[in-house]
Amino acid sequence: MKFAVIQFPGSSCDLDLYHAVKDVLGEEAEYVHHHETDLSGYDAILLPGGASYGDAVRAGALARTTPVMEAIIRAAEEGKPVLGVGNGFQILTEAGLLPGAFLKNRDQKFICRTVKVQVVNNRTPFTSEYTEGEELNIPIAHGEGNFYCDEETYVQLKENNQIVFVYSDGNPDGSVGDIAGLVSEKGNVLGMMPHPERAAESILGSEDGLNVFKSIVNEWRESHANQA
Amino acid sequence: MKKANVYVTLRESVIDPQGTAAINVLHAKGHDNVKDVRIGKYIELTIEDTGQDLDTAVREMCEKLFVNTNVEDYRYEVLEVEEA
Amino acid sequence: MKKANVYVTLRESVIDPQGTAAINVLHAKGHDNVKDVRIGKYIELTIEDTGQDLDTAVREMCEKLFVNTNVEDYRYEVLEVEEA
Amino acid sequence: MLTKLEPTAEQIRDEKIYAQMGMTTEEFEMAVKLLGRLPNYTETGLFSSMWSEHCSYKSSKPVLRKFPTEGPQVLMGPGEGAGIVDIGDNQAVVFKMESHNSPSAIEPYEGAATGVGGVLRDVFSMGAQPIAAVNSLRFGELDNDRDRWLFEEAVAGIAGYGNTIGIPTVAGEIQFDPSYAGKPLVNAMAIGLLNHEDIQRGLAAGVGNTVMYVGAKTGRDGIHGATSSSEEISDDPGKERAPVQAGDPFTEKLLMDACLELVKSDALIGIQDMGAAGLTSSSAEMASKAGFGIEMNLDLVPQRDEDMTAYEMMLSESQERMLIVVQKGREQEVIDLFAKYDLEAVSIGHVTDDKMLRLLHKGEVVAEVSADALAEDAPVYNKPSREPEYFREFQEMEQQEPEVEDFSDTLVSLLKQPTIASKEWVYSQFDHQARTNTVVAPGSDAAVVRVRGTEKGLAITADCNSRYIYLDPETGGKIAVAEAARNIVCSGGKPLAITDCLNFGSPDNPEIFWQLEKSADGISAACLALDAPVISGNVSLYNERGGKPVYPTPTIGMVGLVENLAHTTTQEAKAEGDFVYLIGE
Ligand SMILES: Nc1ncnc2c1ncn2[C@@H]1O[C@H](COP(=O)(O)OP(=O)(O)O)[C@@H](O)[C@H]1O
Repeated sequence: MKFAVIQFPGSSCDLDLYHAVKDVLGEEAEYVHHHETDLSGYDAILLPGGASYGDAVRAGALARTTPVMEAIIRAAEEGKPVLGVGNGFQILTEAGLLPGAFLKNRDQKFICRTVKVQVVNNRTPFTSEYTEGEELNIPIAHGEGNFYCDEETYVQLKENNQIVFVYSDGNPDGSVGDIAGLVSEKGNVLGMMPHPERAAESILGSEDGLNVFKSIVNEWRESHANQA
Repeated sequence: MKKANVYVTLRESVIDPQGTAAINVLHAKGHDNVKDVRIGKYIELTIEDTGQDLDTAVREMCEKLFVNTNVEDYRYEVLEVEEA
Repeated sequence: MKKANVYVTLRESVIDPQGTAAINVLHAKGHDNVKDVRIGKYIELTIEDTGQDLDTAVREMCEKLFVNTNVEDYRYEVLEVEEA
Repeated sequence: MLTKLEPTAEQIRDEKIYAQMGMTTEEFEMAVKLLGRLPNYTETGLFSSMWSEHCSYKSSKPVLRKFPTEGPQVLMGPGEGAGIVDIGDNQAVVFKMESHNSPSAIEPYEGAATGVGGVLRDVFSMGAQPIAAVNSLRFGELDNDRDRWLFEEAVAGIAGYGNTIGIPTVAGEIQFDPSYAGKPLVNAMAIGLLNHEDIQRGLAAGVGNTVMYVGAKTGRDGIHGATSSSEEISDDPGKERAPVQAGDPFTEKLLMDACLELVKSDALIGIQDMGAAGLTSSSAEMASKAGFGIEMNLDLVPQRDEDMTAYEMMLSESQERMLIVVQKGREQEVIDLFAKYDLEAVSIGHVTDDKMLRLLHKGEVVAEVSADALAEDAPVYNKPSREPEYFREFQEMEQQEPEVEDFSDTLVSLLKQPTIASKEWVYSQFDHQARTNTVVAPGSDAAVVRVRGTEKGLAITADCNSRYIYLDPETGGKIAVAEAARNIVCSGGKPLAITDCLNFGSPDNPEIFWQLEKSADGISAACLALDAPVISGNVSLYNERGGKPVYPTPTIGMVGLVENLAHTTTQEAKAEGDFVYLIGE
């Protein structure tokens, strides 16, 4: 299975995602420059964290204007798994692939620490390796991670089971409904603020994030085995 | 040269975390009569005047870039700038 | 009720990394006639009218909280708000 | 258009205009002699900035000579942007500590942020990928708004820069003491990794090769920063100040990635950061070190502000800029490389064989000075030194047993001291896990960062207890190095080398100069004993306000090698029933 790790100007967690997929899982991964307009050669698309364009204007606001975005939208329409972590999540909402928007953290400060995250929905291509209700230790590192959506959208997200991860031991940043990660209506686009790639090796403190990537790989294998 | 000033504000319905933090500090400093603080953006664009319709251009820049219309509103004004 | 609108801008001499990033994107999107972008803050304060001197209060709030006078300038206006 | 008239060479001499730029009359006369004529305004600016304490180390050189700088592990000692130490397997670690005290006293957010940005450039200009950042901070007690503001903003500035560029801040230290009230110390350290063949130097060699400018545009910010950081902090609000230099971590991220691609190209001859004294120091030093000259046309320098003079361009300290020298004829390759990162590389001059720094502006030669005169021939002062009265008194005091009535009360009140209390409020604002190599994060002793693809790790710490230094600089200096080494060892590492930042008051005060000398003696002795030579560092003098100096604060940044990450240990108690031992005397 071949992953594309998108490099927006200023992205910095591209390296982390690349190594989680390539070194830890042993899958194929390639960096893809933001000028690229064709992603047809990849089976899954990863949008990294960091601060694209230095978070100018709003986190993710400028990255959504890059040429690669069209290709990402196409890949999402084709049903390919698209995962955005941290700034990647912010870019997905800015591009309209996921609902809502991000505000500055409730306490106005950047937060970097490991938090408890609960798996609310394990019937997505990103969470099938988890059990429902499982509690994970995954680091967050963000200054604009305060997820906002209006009441109506929130009710819809709940009804459609789009909320995939919630913060389960205190809300670090003020996010509506303690939301830490959510999927698109079709379920193949996931955005999450906690960084699963930073919790992919025990030497770094936790392996709880690895199943996000394993789920993607296993789902892909299964669906391709069926086709074959 | 023309100038466009853009004012971006968070929608009324959205709680403004920056404004809330600021109001707490102001009250602690004795500015008790401040009832609300909303923090938005003020963007100044200097645009070469090529005679084209600036309204369309400014609106496009706002909606594509400067404003997240899910949570923000904006207004703008276009001004003539005296050449130096 | 009164309202104070505060406009905070980066000093001319200070680089504006946000404006620089934005202008590059605007040029890439064909808005070539945009010559400069400066991104500042727009703050709306709602203040109970107790008849006191609002100028002093607003200026103090700006210099103590909203504005970093090392790198930013500001101006403001105080408006009367119709009671609902 | 009106242009401000610059003073003539005669006016500069007669009206002592050089003194406003921080030069003494003796220094000015030395410059006249070296030049063989009176310097014009731009040339006076070049001399004054290159001969400032910050750039020339004119007062501290005799002290720095005390440091042991060699060892089989040292690949490059002091002199370049950062020092380099071998860690085996063809890899090396690069590190350096820098002070940004005086900008941080005025504008703590940008001061601290640009401190981080500057020391990162020192590291990646050596060809190394930065892998971690560290800081060492000193503030007054947090009992007043001003010091609280300085503290909170400096922390936010470090976070703002480090988090945005994506280099993890993995360790640091903070001390609060009244001696730092209104005059904080902000020291930033960066650590990088490279393969031996990628080591770069700041050399402008090969006649005809092209001098290129890359990165952010030059503005009027920070003009004369090098000189003013060699002066006491002024309380005079009316004193004219150059615009504050602000950081742009996004541009630096692009610049870093582009430079790290460039170092793989054999078109590159030399590269140097435009740090203090910007274009002046980078061009004069690159030419002088290589034994060549440089001619630059300032009209070609990318400019942010209109109508900048040669003087302003040469002395600007705008951030996120690099000067590079590339093989003649290969400029386009370099331009294309930077374009991939949305950056412009511009040819602004070439290497000459006459060892002169020659500047052209608007069709005229506006400066022509020997590069060596600027970079090498600054005066060196052997400042008088005197053992302070207070020291003699302290030495005669009896050792006292502190009387403790209630141990738990004392413990609680100790833990409440900001200097001793947990620093989580600070380090939780720093992204300490970016690049996913942080094996031991802040909160333990030294941080440990994995060397990807190997079993090795680097242990990193910064330490200095300035009260000890004040009480007894020589012993205190030893203690600072020993504490750093203990932190490294506790985390499973073996000390490799140190970097340091010597933060002191005015060296013109013989008692302060004595503190500087003695602490350097102590540091040297400990470095020799531990086989951890000094490979880089920085000096920050004149940390005074109203005539009151800070405590002598020679911060030590140490890096150690963890041969096998399985040997890494952390501070926490691991299991009930484990034994507690006290080791040592
Ligand atoms: N400014 C800072 N930035 C990052 N980490 C810090 C900072 N200050 C302290 N720390 C971290 O907090 C922990 C405790 O620091 P300190 O109180 O200095 O401990 P010690 O006395 O054991 O050296 C260390 O891991 C240190 O790296």
